[in-house]
Amino acid sequence: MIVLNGERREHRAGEVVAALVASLGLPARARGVAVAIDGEVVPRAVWESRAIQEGARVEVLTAMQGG
Amino acid sequence: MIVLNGERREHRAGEVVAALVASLGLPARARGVAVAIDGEVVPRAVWESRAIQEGARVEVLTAMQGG
Amino acid sequence: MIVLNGERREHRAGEVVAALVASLGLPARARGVAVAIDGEVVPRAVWESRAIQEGARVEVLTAMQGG
Amino acid sequence: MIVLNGERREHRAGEVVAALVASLGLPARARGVAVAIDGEVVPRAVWESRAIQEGARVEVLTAMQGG
Amino acid sequence: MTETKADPSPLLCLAGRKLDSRLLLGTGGFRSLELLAAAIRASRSELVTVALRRLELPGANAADGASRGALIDVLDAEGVEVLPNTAGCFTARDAVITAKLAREAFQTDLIKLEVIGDEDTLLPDAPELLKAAEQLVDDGFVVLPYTTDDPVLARRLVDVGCAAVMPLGAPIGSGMGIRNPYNIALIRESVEVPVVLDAGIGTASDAALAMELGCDAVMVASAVSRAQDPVAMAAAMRAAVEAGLLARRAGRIPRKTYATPSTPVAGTPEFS
Amino acid sequence: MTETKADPSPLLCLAGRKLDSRLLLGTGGFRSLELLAAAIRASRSELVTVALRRLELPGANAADGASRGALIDVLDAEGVEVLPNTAGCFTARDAVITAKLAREAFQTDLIKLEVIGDEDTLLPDAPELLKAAEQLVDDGFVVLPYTTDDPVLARRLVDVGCAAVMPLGAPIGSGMGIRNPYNIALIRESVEVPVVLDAGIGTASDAALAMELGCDAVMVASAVSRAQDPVAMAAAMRAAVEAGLLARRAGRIPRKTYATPSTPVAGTPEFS
Amino acid sequence: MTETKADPSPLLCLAGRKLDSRLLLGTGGFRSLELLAAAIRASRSELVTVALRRLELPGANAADGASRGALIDVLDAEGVEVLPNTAGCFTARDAVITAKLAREAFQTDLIKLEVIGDEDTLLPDAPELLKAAEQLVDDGFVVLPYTTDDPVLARRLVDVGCAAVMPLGAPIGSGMGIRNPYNIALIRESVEVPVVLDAGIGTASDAALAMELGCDAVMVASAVSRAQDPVAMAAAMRAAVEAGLLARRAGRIPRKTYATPSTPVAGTPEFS
Amino acid sequence: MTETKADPSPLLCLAGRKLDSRLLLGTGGFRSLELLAAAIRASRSELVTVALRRLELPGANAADGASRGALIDVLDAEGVEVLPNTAGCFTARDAVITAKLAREAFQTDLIKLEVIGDEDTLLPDAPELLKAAEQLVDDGFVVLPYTTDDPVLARRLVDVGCAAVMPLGAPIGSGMGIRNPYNIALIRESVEVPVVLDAGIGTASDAALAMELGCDAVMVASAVSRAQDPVAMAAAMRAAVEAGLLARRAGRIPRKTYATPSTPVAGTPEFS
Repeated sequence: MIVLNGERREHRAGEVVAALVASLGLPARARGVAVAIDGEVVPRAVWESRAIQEGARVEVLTAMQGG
Repeated sequence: MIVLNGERREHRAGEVVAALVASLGLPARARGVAVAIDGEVVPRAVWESRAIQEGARVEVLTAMQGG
Repeated sequence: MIVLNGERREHRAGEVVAALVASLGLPARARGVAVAIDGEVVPRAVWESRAIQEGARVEVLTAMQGG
Repeated sequence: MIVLNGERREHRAGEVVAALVASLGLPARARGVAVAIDGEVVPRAVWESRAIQEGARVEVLTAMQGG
Repeated sequence: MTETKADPSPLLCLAGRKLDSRLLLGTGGFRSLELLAAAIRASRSELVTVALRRLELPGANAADGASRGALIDVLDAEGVEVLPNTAGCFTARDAVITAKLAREAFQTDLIKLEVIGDEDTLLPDAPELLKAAEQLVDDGFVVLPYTTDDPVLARRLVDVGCAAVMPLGAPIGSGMGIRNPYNIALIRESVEVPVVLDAGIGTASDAALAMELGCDAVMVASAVSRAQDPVAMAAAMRAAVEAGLLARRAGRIPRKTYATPSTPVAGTPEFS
Repeated sequence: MTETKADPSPLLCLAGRKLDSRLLLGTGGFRSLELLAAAIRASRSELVTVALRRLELPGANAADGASRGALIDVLDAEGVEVLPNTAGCFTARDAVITAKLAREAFQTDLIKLEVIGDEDTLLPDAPELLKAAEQLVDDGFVVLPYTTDDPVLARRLVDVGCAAVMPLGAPIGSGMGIRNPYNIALIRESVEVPVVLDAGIGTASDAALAMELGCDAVMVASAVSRAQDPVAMAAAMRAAVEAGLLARRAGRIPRKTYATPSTPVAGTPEFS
Repeated sequence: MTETKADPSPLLCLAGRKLDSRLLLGTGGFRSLELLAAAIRASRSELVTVALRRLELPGANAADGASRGALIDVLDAEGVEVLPNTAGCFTARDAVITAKLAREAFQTDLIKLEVIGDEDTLLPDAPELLKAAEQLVDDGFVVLPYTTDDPVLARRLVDVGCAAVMPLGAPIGSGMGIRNPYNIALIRESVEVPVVLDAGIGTASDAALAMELGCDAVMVASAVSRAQDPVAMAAAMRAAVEAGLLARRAGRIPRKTYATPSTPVAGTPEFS
Repeated sequence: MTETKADPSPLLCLAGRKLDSRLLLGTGGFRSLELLAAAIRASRSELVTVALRRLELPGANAADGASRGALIDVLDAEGVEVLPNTAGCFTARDAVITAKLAREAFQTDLIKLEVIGDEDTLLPDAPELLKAAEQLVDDGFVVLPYTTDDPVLARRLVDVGCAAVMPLGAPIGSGMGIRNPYNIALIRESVEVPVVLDAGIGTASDAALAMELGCDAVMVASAVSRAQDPVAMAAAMRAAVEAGLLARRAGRIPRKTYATPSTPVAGTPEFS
């Protein structure tokens, strides 16, 4: 299990951040997208290599109207 | 007929202002009361003598909370 | 004597308004000029004919910055 | 030498706080008086016992109109 | 005695009377005559306004005639002087007739002159007001006109003989306070007679400000009578008028953009 | 008795004291101790501030030490409680030391905490103020912080244990009144402890407004001590605070754009 | 095209003219005719005021007559229409004569009617103003009266036939802005003719506010001519009038006591 | 060229950019991206704010992810630079993380820093704001903090390295305008960096006033996006900011209590 944007979700062993982002229908290197895991920013540079661990709290954020 | 405070009312021949005022349940020389006939003030001094004419427009006014 | 714009000045018998205005260095039918005599406006139409009487109080006014 | 209220002053060996305060013309246990040495408050309880060291920075404060 | 120091004659000379109170009270809007009486006592007002309206004819609400009689009895019992108004008049003519009727009814030469020019705002009608004032002064009335905050109009009213001017702070019953304090101060400079701030007062600070601006007195009606606790508000207004008068006489400090220490900097200790 | 009706407990509970007076008085700026004493009496204040400064050393102005001793004697004679301040401190550290010295000097746990961030405006330094408040509360002081009109900062100060908050209306001694009444009302809603309007008051209507906005008390210093007649102004402030409190409790009428007749329209006569 | 959307007829219909500009410019106070000309261009005003004064008699400053002639030439060269005023008149009689002389001098039926009641404030004299307006309308003038901010007087002026009303924001040349915005809004509601805010404007935000309050145009004189850089201020006023008009038509958000997030709360991430 | 005369560099230097526009636009509250795009064009803004929120997961409103992508596309198409904010953060920690995520998402070092202290007023939390600002500056961000109108806090923020300060006029979305103009002017005097008035603007005159008080730019969101006609209001704000800047540079006339004739008295004719 992982928690993605507050929702429980099955954990796919070895899934990297880039794969998760892609699975959400976002183009690779989409502008306006950022990812945090367990309260830490995941730089785009490591999206391809960084695997998501069991139990991770993942936040995938995008630009929206505001402020 | 006379018009008393905007209401048509039977004319009593020879009725003087003082009598009219009394008929309305006001004590003689009641403070806070004034009378106008046809747009003219009727001084208290002549209430006893001044007869009300047929067709007169009579206003009998009293003090009320205001201002 | 006449009083021109508040100053006493010799009266020239038979001088008409147009002549007076010209004597002040104003071009004929100069825009922005108006004349009053004894508190009455003198329409341009009669500048040529209207003679200035002895003792007249003449005001010759021009446009100035204001308001 | 000590520095008393910002002014250099000769140091009297063994002088206690109470003595210094008295030397300034203040009655013993005068209300509205407080003493700090080297940035630390000196409680009244120890005025009699606390000796002033050579080089001490002493502040003797009193109530004044304010606020 | 501060009072005495600040001003040898603390009394308000208004319309030939000498009054201890700087507060005029309107009687309109009180839910009962008992509340009115209690509010008069709490306000310490010595001059209260009343209106003239048609007597309800018999057959109509009987209690009413009674209550109307009772109004005068209450005012007499409280020992206050009656100031009749011409509320509801939209022309000089109606105002003049109403004033004469009031003189007959209350045997007083005092009149609070109102000539209204607009039903929504109940603002005065300057030309009609001036006309009515002139006629009433000529007829021997002591005229206290309810006027706008226009300093020139105020002076015209005094020129025709009004005994005081009663400029508005804001529309009657609006509780908006003093919309243009600047004009009220100009009116104070423009006339020699007493200036009574009338209409617009909503709360105590409004009344205090009126006095600070130079007014000699303040008139309140709805602000007191329609407050949740009219008696408490009457006491508040009394205190506010006193506060504003004292403050004006005391000579306030000037307004400054920056600070001025209330504690001297000299003698500040150093702890390090 | 209006008071009683309007509020069963008219007393101000401040820093564990029960006070009849809603006015705190600063002692700075009075031209003489006699004027200060007279102003205290006229204000009926029960709590007055004092500062701590260096004793003038012998050889310096001799009268001075005397007058300083005399200050305490005057306050004792008037029966008021002393509220020491930390005026002139620009860091939490200096303010904490000054507070501890004040506790020794006046044997009181009360402290009016001032930590200043700018010499021209004498405005508080929010972070340093909060730090000093926290330390002093931990050390057992009853802390009354002089703060900005920021409602969030006010709540932070209460969260760390301050016994009241003293937001400013305008810079100290400026006489500018309450520059942002809206924030003062927000502070009142934000905290449970007493709110004392401090700094900026220039005249009586300012003090009345502070109470109407929901403040529990008002602190005045320069507005009284530097007025032309400090004693009269002290009396004015006393009356103003009373007026504002009464008005708030009385429940003012709402503000409206248009007029509401204070005299009924019904029964208006017709003369033609 | 926003304009078009917001209002099919963006033109100001004033005194029978259709004007693109909502700004009227006074010619008084400019240090030179060159500055006046440049300011007219920067303001894009189409209607400018001029006064009538005595011709300097020969022997007096000769340049003067020249400069006066030059004034008209400058206005003609800039292609603006002349709006003569009756500045300096204290009676209806003088104002009427002055208006008739202006009609002769400038061959126009337009007149900005001023009847002053006080030398210090230059405030209008309501009764004399109304009298003069009535006479001039009867004589065929298109009358634009400079009036107080009294909504009732404004309607009286329209009732006698004035083509517009020009209420003051504050005294002429005071730069005090709009002292009573509430009354200006009431005037807008009270009359059908154009409302031109006249007198008191000090800076751009004052002019924008006038338009937001519902005015159809703004008149500026000293605010521009006596500014340190009159040409820059003329441009500022032009932009401000445009801004205020656009904002009024755009339909502003309501005022609220509390906040409304401009960023949605939904979707806020959690990092712990 | 007046511009040039008044100021050799009319450009706003903000966060290392040179901007022609003095208007920052928020993207929140627009009913559609088409309206947003049109408003950006009408405002001529070059710097617009965006927020970061959770991506809606598939199965939820699909259009949403699309529309979010579309937001960036719209901003790119309009050629404006993105200013990410930390809206909705109540602690320094959350704000710092959000800023770092924004840097990743938008590849920019710019951050509009918001640390909120109260849910009802959305007012900033001074101590947390200062802490977050310090950390972000150390981490290489160009920090533009949304702050209170406290001049001391503004200087503290600049002391820790903020590139500008964005003080509020009133709570976000309240449309209350500038509640304390006095403090905004003090902030201008207190810091060397650009001052951007943020929050509270309701209409054009508010924006003009902000510039007249010395602000270098104005930020608007709800005032435009929630206006009845957002595009017209965007144009109004653009014109208002220009007007206010021109007026400030032009050097306004001083405020005076009395009048100054705009028409000379000399040469007034006499008709009787």
